Amino acid sequence: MSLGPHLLLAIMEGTVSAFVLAVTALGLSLVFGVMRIVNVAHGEFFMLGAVLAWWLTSLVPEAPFWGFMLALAVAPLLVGTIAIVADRFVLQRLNYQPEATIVATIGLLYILQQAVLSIYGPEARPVVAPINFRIVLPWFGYSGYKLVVVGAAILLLLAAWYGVTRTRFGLIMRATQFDGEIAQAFGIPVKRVYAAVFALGAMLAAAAGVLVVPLQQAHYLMGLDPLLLSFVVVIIGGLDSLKGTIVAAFIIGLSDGIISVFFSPTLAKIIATLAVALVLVFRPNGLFGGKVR
Amino acid sequence: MTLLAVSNLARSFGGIQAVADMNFTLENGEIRAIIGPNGAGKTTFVSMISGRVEPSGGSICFDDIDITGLRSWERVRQGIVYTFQITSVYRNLSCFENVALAAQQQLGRDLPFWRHPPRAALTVAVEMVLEKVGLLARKTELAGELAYGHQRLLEVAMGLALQPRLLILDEPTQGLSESEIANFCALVKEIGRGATILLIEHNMDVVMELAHRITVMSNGRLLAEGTPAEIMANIDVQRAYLGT
Amino acid sequence: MTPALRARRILLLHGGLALLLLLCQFVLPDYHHTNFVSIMVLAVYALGYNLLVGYTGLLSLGHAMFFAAGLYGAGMGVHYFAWNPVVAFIAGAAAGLFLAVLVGLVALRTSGVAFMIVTMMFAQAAFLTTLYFNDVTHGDEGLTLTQAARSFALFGTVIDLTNPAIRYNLAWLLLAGALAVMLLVVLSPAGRVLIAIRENEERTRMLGYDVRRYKLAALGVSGLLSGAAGAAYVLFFGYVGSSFAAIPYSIYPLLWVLLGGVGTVAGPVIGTLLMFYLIEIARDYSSSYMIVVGAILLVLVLFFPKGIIGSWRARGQGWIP
Amino acid sequence: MNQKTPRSGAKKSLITRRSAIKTIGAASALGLAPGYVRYAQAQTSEPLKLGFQLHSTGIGAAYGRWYDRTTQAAVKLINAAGGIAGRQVEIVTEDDGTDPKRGAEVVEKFASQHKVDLVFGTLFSHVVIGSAPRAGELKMPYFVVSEGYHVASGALNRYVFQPGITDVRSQVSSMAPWIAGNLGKKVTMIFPDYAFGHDHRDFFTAAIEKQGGSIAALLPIPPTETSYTKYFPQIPAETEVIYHVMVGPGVLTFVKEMGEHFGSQRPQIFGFIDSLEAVDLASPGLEFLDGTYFWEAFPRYAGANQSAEDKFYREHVGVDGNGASTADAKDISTFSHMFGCWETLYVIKQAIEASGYQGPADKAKLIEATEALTSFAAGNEHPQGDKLFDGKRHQCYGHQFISKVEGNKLNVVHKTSIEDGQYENDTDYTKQSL
Repeated sequence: MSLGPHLLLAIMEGTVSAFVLAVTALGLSLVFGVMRIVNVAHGEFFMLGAVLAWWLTSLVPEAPFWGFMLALAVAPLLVGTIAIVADRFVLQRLNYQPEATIVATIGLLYILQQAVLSIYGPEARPVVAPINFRIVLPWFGYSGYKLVVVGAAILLLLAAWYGVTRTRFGLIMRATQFDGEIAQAFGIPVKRVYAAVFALGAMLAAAAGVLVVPLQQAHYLMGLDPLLLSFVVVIIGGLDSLKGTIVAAFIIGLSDGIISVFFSPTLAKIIATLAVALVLVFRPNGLFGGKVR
Repeated sequence: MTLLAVSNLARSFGGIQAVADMNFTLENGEIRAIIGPNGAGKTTFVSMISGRVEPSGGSICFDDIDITGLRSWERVRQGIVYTFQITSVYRNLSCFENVALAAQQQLGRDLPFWRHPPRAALTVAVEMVLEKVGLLARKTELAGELAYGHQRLLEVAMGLALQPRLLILDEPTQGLSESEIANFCALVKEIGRGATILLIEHNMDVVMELAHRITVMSNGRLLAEGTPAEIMANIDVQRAYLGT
Repeated sequence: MTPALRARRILLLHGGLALLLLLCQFVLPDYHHTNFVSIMVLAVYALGYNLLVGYTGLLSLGHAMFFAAGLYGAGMGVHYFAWNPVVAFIAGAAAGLFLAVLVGLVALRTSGVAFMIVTMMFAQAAFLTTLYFNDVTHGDEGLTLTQAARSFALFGTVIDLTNPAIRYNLAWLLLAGALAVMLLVVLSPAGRVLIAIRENEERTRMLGYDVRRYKLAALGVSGLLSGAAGAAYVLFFGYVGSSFAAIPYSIYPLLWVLLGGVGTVAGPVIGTLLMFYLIEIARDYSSSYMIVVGAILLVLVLFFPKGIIGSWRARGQGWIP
Repeated sequence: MNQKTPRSGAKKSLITRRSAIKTIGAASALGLAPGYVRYAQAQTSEPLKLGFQLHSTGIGAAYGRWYDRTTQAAVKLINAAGGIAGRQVEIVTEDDGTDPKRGAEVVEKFASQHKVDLVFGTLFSHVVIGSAPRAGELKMPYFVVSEGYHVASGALNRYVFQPGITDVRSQVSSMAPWIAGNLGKKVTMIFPDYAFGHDHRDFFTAAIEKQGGSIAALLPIPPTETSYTKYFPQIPAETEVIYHVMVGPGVLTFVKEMGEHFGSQRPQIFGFIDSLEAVDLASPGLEFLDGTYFWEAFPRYAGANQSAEDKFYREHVGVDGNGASTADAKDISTFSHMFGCWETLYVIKQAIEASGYQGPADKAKLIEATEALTSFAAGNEHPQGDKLFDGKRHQCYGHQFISKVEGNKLNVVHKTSIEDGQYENDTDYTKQSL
């Protein structure tokens, strides 16, 4: 394939993964931004979304479209509930102490993953796309559902942006993010805000998992990759910058496709991982983040 | 003889000028107090001297050597010792261990970093300092379990064990009772015989009792400097404190 | 308590633990005999990890790279250059030290959560590197060392690392040595400084200590012990593959250390032993036995943050190092 | 403590022992196999314990489930027919988590805790390679069902055998003549960027060049990849055949995305069924595969001219004519690999009976007897077909199949000869000491 179409495809692919990544990483970024904790189990919420989508669509095998809509509505709610339980019984008890929370969420990661293994099994199972068509370009064909994913991700991101900047909850959230103690003094129920933010972050990951499952299969080990990529995005984008997160998702998503055109993909991953570590060391606020508060 | 000479020292945080254009000298053997309203930049200023905060401009000379580029721990080795405004002892370690950490540093200063001073010398040094501040009887107690006044004394003991040439005390009497303050003043005077002392203090009685000279800061700048009597008479100082 | 009494008690506790492990070889059934070799080697890894997290206060999530450096350093030396196992062991330990210092020079600019993530990223890069250089590492398939390559002559006697008794006693020697190193470090003035860094880094810096250098030294020794454990592992068991460099092998030492007691010398040994058998028992009940790892992590961090030895120390046994 | 057997194992052996008494009686009445009669007096009533190293968890779990079913079916048959050398067979299963470290521990556990007579069943190469040194040290016969080239390459040791499934080098080499003759000579290979994929890369490249073909491009895919579309543009336009072999949870995505990319304007496509083991060909998105070709070791769909042994095998394992579980048509087997367990058990039976093996002291005899085997005839014991066995390499060689996807089914279009898969190497395990 000549370079033009090749790049076009790389950009299309990059765009799709960028949007999925943006939704997933936004969850991680919100949780970090407001609660100052790193949720290592974030990828498992993504995986739970995908696995629950499989289960929910299998309840209505005769109507895949409605099954999928059901999954899109219900799976994030279920995952959000799990997150609230985890917040109440684990994170709150730890007083959100950053390092203890990382250890606890590692524990959570294993518990969720292994619970899925014992209930759902080790197989990778497919889910039918709700809308399935193939776009034919002169040089290659493309999955129509991927465009649906982009559309849905845009809606989710807009909703999240509106929620954070334009609603009362968003205002409360930002106040809590700015300073938890002061927010408490002003009568903001910080604990409940934290629970809600943690659930919201998990729901975003789960929604991304549901959207992706017709492209990938639901599998109990699928959480690791989105977790690492979300870390990368959040670090590059700045640890508490929503805008940075989205910009970084695009950089990572697009460059991933384009770099692997020129380099061995494994080498590209090594370089990218090291680069991210160096960014965190030398530009701890990300490439686009603001100054230290 | 001048021990410390600061010229044009400045520091800003995110557009706010915490310290601007400070010129300042300190004579050997002097006890100097820095006073000023809250937010005057006193702590930022001494933090730059101790190396905890990097200046955005200006230079610091200690004993005729430019130390602007030295890091905080290197300055400690030069003899600039800082005691914290908020008590900062090792709460989970005993008094002895707290002071030993300081004494061990002082005694082993010239050894390579994996070698350490002999244990006996260390014990002697630690007990001498604890004796001086009156904590020898409590040497096995955990620092975190001491009364607040004792913690402040321990803090000073750690500074002393480093055998400072310049000891910076950041609001040392805050939170102490009247009788504790009196003891403390006696201790500082005693230390002042062997070291130069730079003191940030709000309690004017303490300042008047201890300081040879007083520097007044306001809005990150030097407002006035002089003997206690001169400062008391200075109209600018009164305005700064009362507000205009 | 006088220093002499404390010293005696410390010797009694740790010497007793070591002696117990030494004597176990005469009563353990074969299967557990070999398990104990594995446990003692992994305990050395845990000890190395604990020096960093327990005594310096730096939580690493990437120690698998140092363990793997030891595995590959020794394993590839034997496999490709037919090194004497003693040389290979030293090379493996040195590889752990070298990588730790290299990583430390960059990663120690951060602390806390950032340090955790930076080390995790470095370890992930190291894992991918073992896959990328497939032609020499054989990636996930890994390399095996022949039985012949794993024996050597020392003062005229042939030492065969595949012989169970020799292997057990060498593993014990390594663990006893690592325990001694840990006690020496922890009870030395340098150890006092490391603890001071863990307790209050800024205060320690303001006492005139070059904190970065101490941290780097701690990370170096930690890498050295981890590398030595990796080297011993490959020499004793004859296999190295990229799975040893993967994320779980960074999580395990955290688990062992948390269970036994963060910042205690004996804790990691106890933690490794218990965790090994907890997983072993869990396997008999469910194929999702790794859930035990998650559950124990949660329980430890929520209800039992001091771990076994740490909780004992907190009950008036302050002499325990 | 040593004699502890797993709970399920103890229960199982009770049942089998009871049924064994019946069969032993019947067998001696008929004066069955001469080997049996010869050892009938000498042998103890102790069952023969086989350690089954199983991928119950980890990435190999989907294969593991079917390896287990196949093994249980074969053992049931063997026991019903009088066991091995008159002794009932008891299977002791241990999960290795598809992890090489655990694999070695499991071998250890078999040897010293369960005191098994031999170990068999491992599939994933890294587990085999991780476990083999331990097996060698313990002098534990280790029969793997992995299709990796590690046995025949000489990398392992004298105690490791692979007598039930052809190695990947032979499989790959035997594909080249047909591909070059029927699909095209310019091949682009898509393979996972780790050892398993590299075996395909190296051996197929050599084999296709021998046929006068050439490699147009090599596309290694990193093992952590979840999306593949971005790699497809790297397939050169002059490519006549795409050769793909992927494993792991991402395979379905891979095939789907390839379909979306090419649509109907595609080159010829040839894949290894490894990509779709345990996957339903009627899964959404796989329509695109219609008209493409696959290597199969053992045809998943029983064709019109199904052999009697194929029928027998399916019946006992519980697999229908479409390669799915008879209990659940959506539960697809790993048909091209799992037969290896069945056949390996019968090879073990043959070797034990030929060696006069009575207990662990006779392990050397067992190894030598296995090395002395030369061929296996097709039949109920070897339903996949006849095979040659190379005692020096410890490896068997059988026929391979090429099938075309037509209407969500695989129809065999070609069966290779054993000679197609021959290659040269100088491995000789018999030179190693025992």
